[in-house]
Amino acid sequence: MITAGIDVGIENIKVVVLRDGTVIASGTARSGGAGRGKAIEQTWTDTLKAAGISATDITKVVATGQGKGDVPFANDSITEPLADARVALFLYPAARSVVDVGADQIRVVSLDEHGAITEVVLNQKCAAGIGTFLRTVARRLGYTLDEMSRIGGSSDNRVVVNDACCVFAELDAINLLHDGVAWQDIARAIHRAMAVRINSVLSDKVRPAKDTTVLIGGVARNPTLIAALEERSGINFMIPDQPEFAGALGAALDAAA
Amino acid sequence: MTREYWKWPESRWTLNDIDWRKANIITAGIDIGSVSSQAVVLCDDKLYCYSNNYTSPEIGDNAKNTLDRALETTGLTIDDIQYIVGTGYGRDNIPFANATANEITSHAKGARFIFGPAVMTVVDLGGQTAKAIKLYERDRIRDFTVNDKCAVNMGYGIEVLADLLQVPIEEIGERSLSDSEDPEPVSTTCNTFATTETMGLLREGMPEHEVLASHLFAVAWRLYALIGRISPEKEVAFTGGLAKNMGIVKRLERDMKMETSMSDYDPQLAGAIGAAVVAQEMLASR
Amino acid sequence: MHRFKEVLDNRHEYAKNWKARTGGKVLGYFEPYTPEEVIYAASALPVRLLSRHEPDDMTDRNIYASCACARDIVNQVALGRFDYVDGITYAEACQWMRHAFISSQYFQSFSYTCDIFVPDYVDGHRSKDVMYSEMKAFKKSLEEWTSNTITDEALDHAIDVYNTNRRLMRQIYELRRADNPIVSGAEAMEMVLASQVMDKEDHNRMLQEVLKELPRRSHAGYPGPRLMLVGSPTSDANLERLVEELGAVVVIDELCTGSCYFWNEVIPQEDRLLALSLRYLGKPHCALKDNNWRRRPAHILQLYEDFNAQGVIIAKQIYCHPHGTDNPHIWKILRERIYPFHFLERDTTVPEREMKTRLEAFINLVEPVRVKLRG
Amino acid sequence: MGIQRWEIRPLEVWAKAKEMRAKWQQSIDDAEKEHVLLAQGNCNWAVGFPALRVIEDNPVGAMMGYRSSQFSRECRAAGEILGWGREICGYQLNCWGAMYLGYQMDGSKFPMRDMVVPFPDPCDQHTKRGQAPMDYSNIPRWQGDSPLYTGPHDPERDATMIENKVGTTLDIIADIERIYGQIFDDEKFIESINLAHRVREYAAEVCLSMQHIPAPLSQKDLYSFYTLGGLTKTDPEETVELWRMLRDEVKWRVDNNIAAVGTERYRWIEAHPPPWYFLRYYRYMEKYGAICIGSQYSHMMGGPFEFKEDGSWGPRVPLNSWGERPIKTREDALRAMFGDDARGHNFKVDEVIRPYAICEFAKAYKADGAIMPLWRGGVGCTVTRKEQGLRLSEIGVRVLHYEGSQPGDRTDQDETRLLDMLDVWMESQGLRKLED
Ligand SMILES: Nc1ncnc2c1ncn2[C@@H]1O[C@H](COP(=O)(O)OP(=O)(O)O)[C@@H](O)[C@H]1O
Ligand SMILES: Nc1ncnc2c1ncn2[C@@H]1O[C@H](COP(=O)(O)OP(=O)(O)O)[C@@H](O)[C@H]1O
Ligand code: SF4
Ligand code: SF4
Ligand code: SF4
Repeated sequence: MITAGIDVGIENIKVVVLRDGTVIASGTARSGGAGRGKAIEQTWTDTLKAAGISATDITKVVATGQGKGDVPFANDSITEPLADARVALFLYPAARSVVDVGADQIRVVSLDEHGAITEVVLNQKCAAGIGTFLRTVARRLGYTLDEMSRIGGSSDNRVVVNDACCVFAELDAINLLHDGVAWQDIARAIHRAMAVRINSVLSDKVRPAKDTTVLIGGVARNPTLIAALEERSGINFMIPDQPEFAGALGAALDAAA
Repeated sequence: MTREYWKWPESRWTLNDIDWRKANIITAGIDIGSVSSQAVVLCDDKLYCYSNNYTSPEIGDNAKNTLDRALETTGLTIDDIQYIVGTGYGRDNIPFANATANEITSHAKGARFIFGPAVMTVVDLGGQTAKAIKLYERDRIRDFTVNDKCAVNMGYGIEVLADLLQVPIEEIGERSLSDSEDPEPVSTTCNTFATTETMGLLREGMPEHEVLASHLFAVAWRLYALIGRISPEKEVAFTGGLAKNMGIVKRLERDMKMETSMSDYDPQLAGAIGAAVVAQEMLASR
Repeated sequence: MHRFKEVLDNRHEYAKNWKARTGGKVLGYFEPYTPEEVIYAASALPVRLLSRHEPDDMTDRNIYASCACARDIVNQVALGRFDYVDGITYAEACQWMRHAFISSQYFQSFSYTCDIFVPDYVDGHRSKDVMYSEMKAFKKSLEEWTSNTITDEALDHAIDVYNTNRRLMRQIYELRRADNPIVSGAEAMEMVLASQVMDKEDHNRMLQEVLKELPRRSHAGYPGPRLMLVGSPTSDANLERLVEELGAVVVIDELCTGSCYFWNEVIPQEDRLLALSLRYLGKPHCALKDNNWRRRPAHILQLYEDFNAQGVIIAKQIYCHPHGTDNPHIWKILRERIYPFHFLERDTTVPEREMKTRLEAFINLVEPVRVKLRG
Repeated sequence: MGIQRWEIRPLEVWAKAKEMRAKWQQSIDDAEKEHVLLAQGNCNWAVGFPALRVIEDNPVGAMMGYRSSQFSRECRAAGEILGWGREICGYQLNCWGAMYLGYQMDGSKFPMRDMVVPFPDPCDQHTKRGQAPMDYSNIPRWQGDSPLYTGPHDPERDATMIENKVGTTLDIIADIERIYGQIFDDEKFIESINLAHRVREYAAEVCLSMQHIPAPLSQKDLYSFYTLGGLTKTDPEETVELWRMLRDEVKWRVDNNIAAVGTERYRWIEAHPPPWYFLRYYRYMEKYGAICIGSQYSHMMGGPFEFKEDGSWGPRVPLNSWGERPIKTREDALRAMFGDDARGHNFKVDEVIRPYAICEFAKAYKADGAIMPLWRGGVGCTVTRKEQGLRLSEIGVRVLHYEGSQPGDRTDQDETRLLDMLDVWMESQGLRKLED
């Protein structure tokens, strides 16, 4: 059976095509604004082409993500925590929590021993936009995300920026920049501040367990952030290879269920 | 390479009508902002050349590069400039500046240069902050106010929005104005909230121009409450890069009944021009 | 002089040493309406729980939209910084502090907690009855907790120590009225803050020494325009320091962690608890308790004039509602007299450049020096 | 598996409620023309004065936020310009913003207050509420206290606190008599207290009936009647009658399993008033078969509730029960009134100092979940809200927090996000929409 999952995030669209539990193709594109409908269409056809199949081969398409309503060809849609839970349990059957850090949102989904969801925590507004912030700050410093993450990781300076929210962190970062503080130190400070913010969402209601927590979402591609978050939270995350596709995979799994 | 919607055009310009060699007083002003940097040269009382570009993270070289760009093709060198004053966030990082001026002062002076001496209320709409300044007796400052922490991220926030919505930043203002009535504004206090909310509206199926209207309407409200604190005159001079965003300025005119001063100059230059004016004053007082 | 800052910076160590030295109990308190003399008379050390900013990812689960002042205290408790504090007490004032009082108990277990109701209308002729009844209840519960009887002699001693402290602090503040004050705003603030986390007898001794040394201090040059600081409480002198670095001097403050803390003394009378009730009700009004008969605006103006200030900085914590509500009136009275003021919001960190620009512009506004020449 | 469906039926007593509401509106309009003194505040004893009308800025502010976001925004800006912060209660921002502007929502002149008699409340914003009109137009103000404390019961403290309130109020009444030359009518006041008590008894029964599955009413209904509960000022007898009728009808609905939401399969509670401008979210939840069965706040109209020794949930017998002690004098009436508010027994006290008390409420009403606002403006609305959430999740009640500015201020309310969160929350509990 072939199924597909499509995750329409605020920043990125992700498509995963699944045949009997194996991913046969995936694709992604910027989700943008009013042009999103077209971008979804495009990513979809591109991914199908890469998989070498046509739409009629697919048994079921399930959409998820904040823009799940914008996928006209989806047979069904599920909310994000369901997709998170599906993929986590598929990849790591022992998983008890899933943390999804995307462009805008942070979600913490707790699971019981049967895989049922026992709690979902969404970020407070002041913790919104962390992914986007990291991306735009990298751009501002003249780096790609990968570079910024690497550079931040190479610093051992202890300068700090405000950890209340992205805006405050940014203000402090500009301040430091003009004070002549080295970029890598600023990059590191930013990652650490964001880790504090994310950890604050993890601390809400139910704290994820040390060894059974899955981390997904685009930000899970950022090693320096992960290191800072692991240090701060004391959690050893299980992180899949392509964490940004996890939501889409979850949806595809749901379609196959 | 996909298009970079958030990027506004950098620029440089020279007034070819005059010969700087004949000028008596040549001063320069350099405004190193959180987002953008400008360098201008004044020959006597004329704006001779300028450059306007992104503030580079290479802070050490940024000021020099900005000035060099302004001087490109003019034949003018840094040694020909009699006095250089720096202003803006990074004013302390201009090794060759003779002095620095506070941003509030330089924007006030710059606005008077750009919009004429009748200007009594100046509002600088910058990358991070907005500053409203009330003047008296030529260019003395009577009162000023700056937006507080949770209301910052002005121009830069719009860059992020342009990026997320994939709309060219110069067009955001125009596109938001296609309807005469605005929808409910998004959060008028915090930019992070506003951005999330804006993306939500778009996702709900609201047409793009309405979404933009909703966002800029909120920014305008935020500004309205800020500007009100200094009891502004009816006529207000807007400076800074965000003054080029018609979606904000037009709303302040249309909905908040402010009259905006007009000029052919690029309002983004006001800080640098103000600094160059300060340089002139310093020369004169020596 | 620097010793005050040392104690302030190492306040936890100070309290721990105090405990080791005396074997007494430490009672943390949240609001300046707490009748410290009673605690002192019970041989416990009253310590004001002051905030200090550290990266905070613990408090979001308990608190929402609180000022950093209250939130940081909870964070400090969560981080175990107050592990030496045996009990906590909250004397009704700001609700965010009450929240901190409640949430702190979630993170640390205390052998004693007590809240004391303080009337909202502090000046009414019936207010003292409630305050008095609360004092009695507080005294009783303290006696139970510490197993010390609070005798009249002990109360007299405590009142004496506290009054002495108040008098000495007033002397320090008086020095700032001089044209060229020998005590800077930052230093004075650190003294008051230190007094709130120390045994007052120690503090008195330190103050007496400083008062002896001070006349020998050499006057620096012209200190710049004289400013007043009004607004939400804080636990550091960073703002004062920044202002003073920029070439102005803070000559007086109206902060509940500053001058308002020690401004009035206990006027002794036979019934000690009544004397104390009246002292606390008679404190300079905080923004929250300034009801019915407004005393705060007049107090601010009085200080402004007494200390010959030239401008006011109003610094409010983000989410500080008592000041958020009181500000319009304070702005109004300052405007009526054309006293220049600048309003700013602060939280845990101050982006220095941003703040510098504003403060510098304000200082220029108060006293136009135009542009500063370099070198 | 099919969904259980209950019979639904409109409330019959609605007609009467509507009629009364119209009359009330009329009386307000008429009052404008009469020459009465206008007091900012909220006090039950005001009925004793022949020409004194109290207006609380709560409903005024709420109404503005609800009716015109544009006007409310203008008000807010007017306040901000004068120095108000965003942390201020939105009701105040709206109401006093209009005062600064000088006009009301409909363009008419803003009715300036003649005095301030604030409603003492643990919320600091309530306390500071009288500040704005007082500072603005130099009018007298009588601030009372709202004493509370935690810890063991101390009868002496309680007594002093109640006496303080009674005494202060007696002083205020005397002051008003002296200053404005009006004579306080004790009989009328005493009667109103007695009637209020009867309303409260009926209301308590109505609230208790919400424990029934299916719930006979929804939170929205409760709110509609809630406002009519305080109307004893206009036509006391009629109000009592209305509540009797409501009580009877609700009883009948319970006996016959008539539901407010036919598909009820999920019961949730809330905390504090909802965003008045976004009541749509109740309807939205009903699509999931989820019904809001009230909050400690809306059930306040039935007085303070508590678990009894036998494990049942019921209204607390007031300290100075009206039944036990006949009310003969002004003082008796005040004591009866304030005895009720004594520590640990009213909803506000629970909110402010006993965050775990909401668990008792949730248990009594068999709640599956709780949706709770977190407001940025107005401390009293948000204080301990997160603590309550933690306590509820400890006992297995699922909690959803959403953020906004304040019930009367939509500035920071992200409606799309709220609806999204509702979907996420419901689906994560295994529920899907029944209709769309
Ligand atoms: N290669 C990368 N290195 C570091 N961070 C990355 C990388 N790729 C994506 N990210 C982060 O992931 C974010 C996007 O996350 P995603 O889950 O795709 O968002 P959404 O689903 O909300 O659109 C980006 O904003 C960026 O911060
Ligand atoms: N051509 C343009 N059209 C619209 N907006 C612009 C344009 N140029 C600049 N901006 C806006 O102005 C902002 C920069 O403002 P500026 O005053 O230069 O900042 P600062 O001086 O604080 O660094 C940009 O973030 C952008 O939003
Ligand atoms: S600026 Fe930051 S702290 Fe302020 S409201 Fe926005 S996100 Fe929160
Ligand atoms: S008075 Fe202000 S600063 Fe102090 S606790 Fe209350 S809100 Fe915070
Ligand atoms: S409880 Fe909320 S709505 Fe009521 S006064 Fe306080 S802040 Fe305002």
